[in-house]
Amino acid sequence: MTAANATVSAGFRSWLQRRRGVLLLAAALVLFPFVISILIDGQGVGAVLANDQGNARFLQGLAIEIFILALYAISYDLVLGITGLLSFGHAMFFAVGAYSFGILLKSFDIAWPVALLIVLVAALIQAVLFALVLPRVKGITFALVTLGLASVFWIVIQSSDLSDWAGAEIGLQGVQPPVWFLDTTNERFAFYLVTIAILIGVFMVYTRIVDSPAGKVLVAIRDNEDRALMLGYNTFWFKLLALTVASITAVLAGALHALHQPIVTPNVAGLGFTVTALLIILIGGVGTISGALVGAAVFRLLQFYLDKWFGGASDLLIGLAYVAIVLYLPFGIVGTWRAKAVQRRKGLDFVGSLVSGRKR
Amino acid sequence: MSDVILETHDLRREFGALVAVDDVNVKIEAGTLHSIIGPNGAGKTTFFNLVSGTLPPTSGTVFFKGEDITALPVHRAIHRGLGRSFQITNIFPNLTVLENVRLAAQAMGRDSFRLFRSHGRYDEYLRRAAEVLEQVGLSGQELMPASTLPHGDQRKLELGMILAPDPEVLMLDEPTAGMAAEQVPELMGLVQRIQVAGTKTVVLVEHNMNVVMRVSDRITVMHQGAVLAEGSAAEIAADERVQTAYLGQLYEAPNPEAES
Amino acid sequence: MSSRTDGGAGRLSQMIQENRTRVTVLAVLLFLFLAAFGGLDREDWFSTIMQGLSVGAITFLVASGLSLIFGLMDVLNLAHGEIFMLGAYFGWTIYTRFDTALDIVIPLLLLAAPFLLMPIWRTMASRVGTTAAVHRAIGWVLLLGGGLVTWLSITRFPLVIWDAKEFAFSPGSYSTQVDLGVLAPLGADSFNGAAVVAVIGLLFGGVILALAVSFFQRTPAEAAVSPRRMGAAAGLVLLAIVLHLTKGSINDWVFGLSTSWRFFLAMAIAVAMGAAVGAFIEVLLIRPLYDRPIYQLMLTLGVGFILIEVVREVWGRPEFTMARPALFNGTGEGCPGQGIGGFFSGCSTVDMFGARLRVYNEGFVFLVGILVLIGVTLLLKRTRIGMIIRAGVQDPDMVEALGINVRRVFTLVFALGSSLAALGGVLAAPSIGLSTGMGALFLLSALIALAIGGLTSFPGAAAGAVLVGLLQQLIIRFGQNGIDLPFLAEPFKPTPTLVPAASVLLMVIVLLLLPAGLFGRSER
Amino acid sequence: MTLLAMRDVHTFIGQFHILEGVTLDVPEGEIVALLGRNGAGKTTTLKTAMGLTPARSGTITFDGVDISQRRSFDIASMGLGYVPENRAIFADLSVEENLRIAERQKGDFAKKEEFIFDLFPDLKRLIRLPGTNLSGGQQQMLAVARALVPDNRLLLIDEPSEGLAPVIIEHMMEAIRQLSDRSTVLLVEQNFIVASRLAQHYVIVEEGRTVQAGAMADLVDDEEAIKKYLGAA
Repeated sequence: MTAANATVSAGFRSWLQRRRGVLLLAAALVLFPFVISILIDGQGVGAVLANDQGNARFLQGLAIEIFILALYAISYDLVLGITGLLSFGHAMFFAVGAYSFGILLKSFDIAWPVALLIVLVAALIQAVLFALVLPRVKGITFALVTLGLASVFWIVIQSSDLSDWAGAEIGLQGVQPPVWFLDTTNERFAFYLVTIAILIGVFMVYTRIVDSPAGKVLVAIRDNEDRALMLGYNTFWFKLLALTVASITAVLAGALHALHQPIVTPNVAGLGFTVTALLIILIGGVGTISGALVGAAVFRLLQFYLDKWFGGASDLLIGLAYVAIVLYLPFGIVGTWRAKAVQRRKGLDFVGSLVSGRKR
Repeated sequence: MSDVILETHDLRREFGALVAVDDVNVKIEAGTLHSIIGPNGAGKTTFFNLVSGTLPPTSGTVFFKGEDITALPVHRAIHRGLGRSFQITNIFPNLTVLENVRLAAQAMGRDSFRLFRSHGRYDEYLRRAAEVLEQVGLSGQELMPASTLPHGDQRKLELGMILAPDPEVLMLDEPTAGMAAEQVPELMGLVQRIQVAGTKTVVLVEHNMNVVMRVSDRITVMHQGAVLAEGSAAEIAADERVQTAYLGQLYEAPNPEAES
Repeated sequence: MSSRTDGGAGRLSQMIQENRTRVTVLAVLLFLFLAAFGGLDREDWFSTIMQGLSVGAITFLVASGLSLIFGLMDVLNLAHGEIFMLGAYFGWTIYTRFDTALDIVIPLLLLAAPFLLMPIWRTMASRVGTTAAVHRAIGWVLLLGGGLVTWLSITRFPLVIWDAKEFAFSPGSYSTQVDLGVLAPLGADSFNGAAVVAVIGLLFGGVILALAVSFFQRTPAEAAVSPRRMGAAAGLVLLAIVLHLTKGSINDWVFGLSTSWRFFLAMAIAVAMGAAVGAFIEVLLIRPLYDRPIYQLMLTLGVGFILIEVVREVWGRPEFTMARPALFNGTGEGCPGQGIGGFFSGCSTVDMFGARLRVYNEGFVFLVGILVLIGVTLLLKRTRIGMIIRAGVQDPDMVEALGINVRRVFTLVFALGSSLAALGGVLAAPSIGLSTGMGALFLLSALIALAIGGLTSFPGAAAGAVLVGLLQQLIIRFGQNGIDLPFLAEPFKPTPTLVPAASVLLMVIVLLLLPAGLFGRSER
Repeated sequence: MTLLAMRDVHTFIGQFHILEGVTLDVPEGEIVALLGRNGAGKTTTLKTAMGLTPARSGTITFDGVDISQRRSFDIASMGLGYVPENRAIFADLSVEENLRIAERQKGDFAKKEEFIFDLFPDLKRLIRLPGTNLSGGQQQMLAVARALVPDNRLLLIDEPSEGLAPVIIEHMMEAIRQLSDRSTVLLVEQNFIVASRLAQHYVIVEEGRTVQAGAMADLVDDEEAIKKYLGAA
């Protein structure tokens, strides 16, 4: 064994060490359908692979929805939570992905990698579009302008002029899966694995970005933009960077959404869907990145069960929960957990000092 | 006589009817500690904002190392080696002390757009930040959130943030504002050391004459937007107009023009 | 200095100098509008302008409240569109189903009465001296208990209400009945034992809820209950009981009125209820967040969604219409009316300059818009409260330091703005119908109008609203006529769905050129 | 008798700890000058007394009543008038409206009109002009006049001489001297000469703490303290 090999394996081992939590989570998610299949459905491992009906298949579907929402919310957290840009047009990022990918597959019969490439170019263009207004307007006016831009998209997508492609008010339907591992109907487990892989990959990339030199500048912009400018950072480029990364992520989430859902409704472009992202990161904790994952799970499950129990009133209850969170839990689950973690550590240290009798 | 590093030509700024800076011409020589003093409301901070590019002038030009930087965006001026502080403490309150300075150091490098490696791997910035914190006397408090520091230490931190990118000219706007009297000599000593140690130029704005008299190579006195006098500390101390501007505002001839 | 002595001409030229971009943008806009109208026939452009002004008037009613609120307290109330929507639904209910409205008001009065006696409950709560956590826990328990009692009592209360799920009793069918002139009261229950239980239960529920709220407030009560408050609380209860006892005859009387009178009644009550909802939202939800502005914005967003869901729960999902009052709905002999006098002929339409105008839309709505503009302007310029508002827009802290309770002024302005939005809702309902999406639509228009006019400028809101209204109607008109574009064989006809998109684009362009809007003051 | 008393007052603005223990007494009927360097916390002290930046700890009593937790408007209606550093003239309001808005009871302005216009004859001439058209000196006069409209027992005046021409400063000093016959004054002043000629007492704050207080006559002779805390002398 050579020295180089040894360092590579050591580096890999330390990488495993640092990423333990995420990797364990990924493993648990992969095993999850099998556990459900065996314990609840009373079916075997094969049932999952064979895409049989049952709780396992259904919960995989729900989980995929959560993963897609998490991807979407994590991108919003980068814009709002990390960089501090109040954008009310984030739904457009998602909807552009869903609609363009779906339309390209359905109406233009393009090979899916090419379609994906085109969608990514669209993501770049819209990020630049949002960024173009940045040097001129800040704060609430930026929120208004982004809301305006997204509303234009929302209106255009519903226009009857485009109904052949986008399906007007009803939405886009009839997108066929281009390849077997993107087929949520017949190969759900494969699709499930794909979404897990994408989500975990994106999550790791995001945690790296937040920790990178560029990420640190983004946080600085949120904290005090004028000061960041006075340090010599051209903050425009950093905001453009954040918007671009977020746009690419949201577009990916949208493309997955187009594959997973039978219909892409115009709602995903509306203000309501931006509020969904806002709600998710509020639940999870603004600016925490991992909060988006937690928030998406809590949000979708809450929505699912409230809908099941209360039917039509569920939206009302979600709205009330949203208002309560804004009022009483401003740091969200992960944010509050981290704040308390400091207290817990202090508490533990204190107890430790009592036990050891050492003066601190 | 050494080279002029920073120079203004008929620099002027009006706010409505008020002329805050009135055709100011100042030459600052490289390697000196040049103070700009004047009573409150004399236009010192506005002058500072004009030079550093945070405020566009109504007319006039600013030259830095012989180049016209009047229209240069703020962040560019800093990359050319012009650092400045603010009269009101201006830091990243939620970030740690170390991170505040590290960000300042990172701004000068070429790694700020790197996305996929931890910032901790770029240890030259960390090292520089530690060095600067040592210099301004804040080592040991690296991991405190900046907002929890006492006021005096926050001013030191700000000084550290200007020092970190190693600028040629440091523009300090009342660095001692609000500091306890016994802390002032310490900070001024620090400022002086910075200037003597390297080849740095320091431009200092103060409304307190005593602070600058001892340390300055050259002093410009501003009064009601215009330059009242310029010279060495001794010359300024002997200047009668300066004495009246500072102490005898009340006994000066009435000047209704300045009021409207 | 010199401009002051030069006099008018000098100052004007200086003003133009200082606002070069602003003047240029205004001139270009004016030119574009003139060019667009130039491309229309005479009767077309006149009716388009009038329709634009009508839409502009409604937009203005929403935008003016938004601008007052944002100007004074820096809260961009994204729930404002939903208050507009509520106004429409309130108005419809009073207009079409007054018996139901009356029935709902009675329990609300009973619930509200104990809240007037807040100091008593707060003293009681502060007597319970435990830790904050226990206090909060008691609060939650009381809240749940009070909610339960209230719910049980309300369901016992003999409400005369529609059934959104059953066609014959749905809001939609009642609307049709009003159109045909056959709607009659559903026949209220007489005063019976169940109602007595319900009245007492509601009062009790109100007391528990008020007590619950006081457990969440940590500061002790500073003042005792004034006799006036006692009187007001007793008055509310008495009013509720009297209303309940006499509601049969009140209903008969109201249903005997002409639809016009009922419409004015609906306007008045909807405005009052809009004000109440606004004040309620401000005190309960906005006030705790004044030091967290971004969260305020998010909160109003949430409140808007809640209001939509509430409306869906109460009035059902499908859209329905509101009949135009008789005064503006005449047909037959002598109709359509001619010229200006035609507006008073009682016809539904009028011919003017060769164009056919609707008396309600292009006459009445526009008139109310003008009256509100004048009224609010007078309020701002001539009254003490207006003076305080204008001062508060600039520096609320200083106003407070002069000894004026700015928070009360905030609440008042929030209520005022909400009542204007509610008025807009009632006015809009007969021409555009009722739907849960109407709020979002007009909020968007109002936001655009505000952004164009300058977020905090009241005249700017008016100007922006008119611009948006004109632009939208112009595009609709061109959508009908088609535009001959070069390189296109057929004339281009923008679809109606693209109309709001055009105004959004106008906003984006104006904001990019003038971040502070046309009339806003840019920060230095 | 002490009209306003602050004891170990701590104030935070956002996350910044601005006042770290201010203690001062303002005797009724006199002028007290609050001195210190730029950024030492003088303005925040006035704002805290006024309830605009509420104290986080410590007590503030006015006429024996604890006002530390009261809202600003409440404090003002007890008889405190505030003249802020930036003057805070309402630009959209005319001079007359700027005065009338300070009325606590109807007719306050009518009662004081003569006194105010005697002090500041300029304002009478400008009564219809919008506040934005006033010069700096006129704005300062208006700001002081505004605090005189209701019957205030204590006036908090922040930097009345800042940015004014000498002749106007003279005028302003004379006005403050005259109005101090009617009410007590707590004055923040950078210009030591102005402060020393107006006030009977002084309080020096530094880094948000009271460091020295006493009779102005003693401070004028105490060159060391002046040099140490106030700089230029």
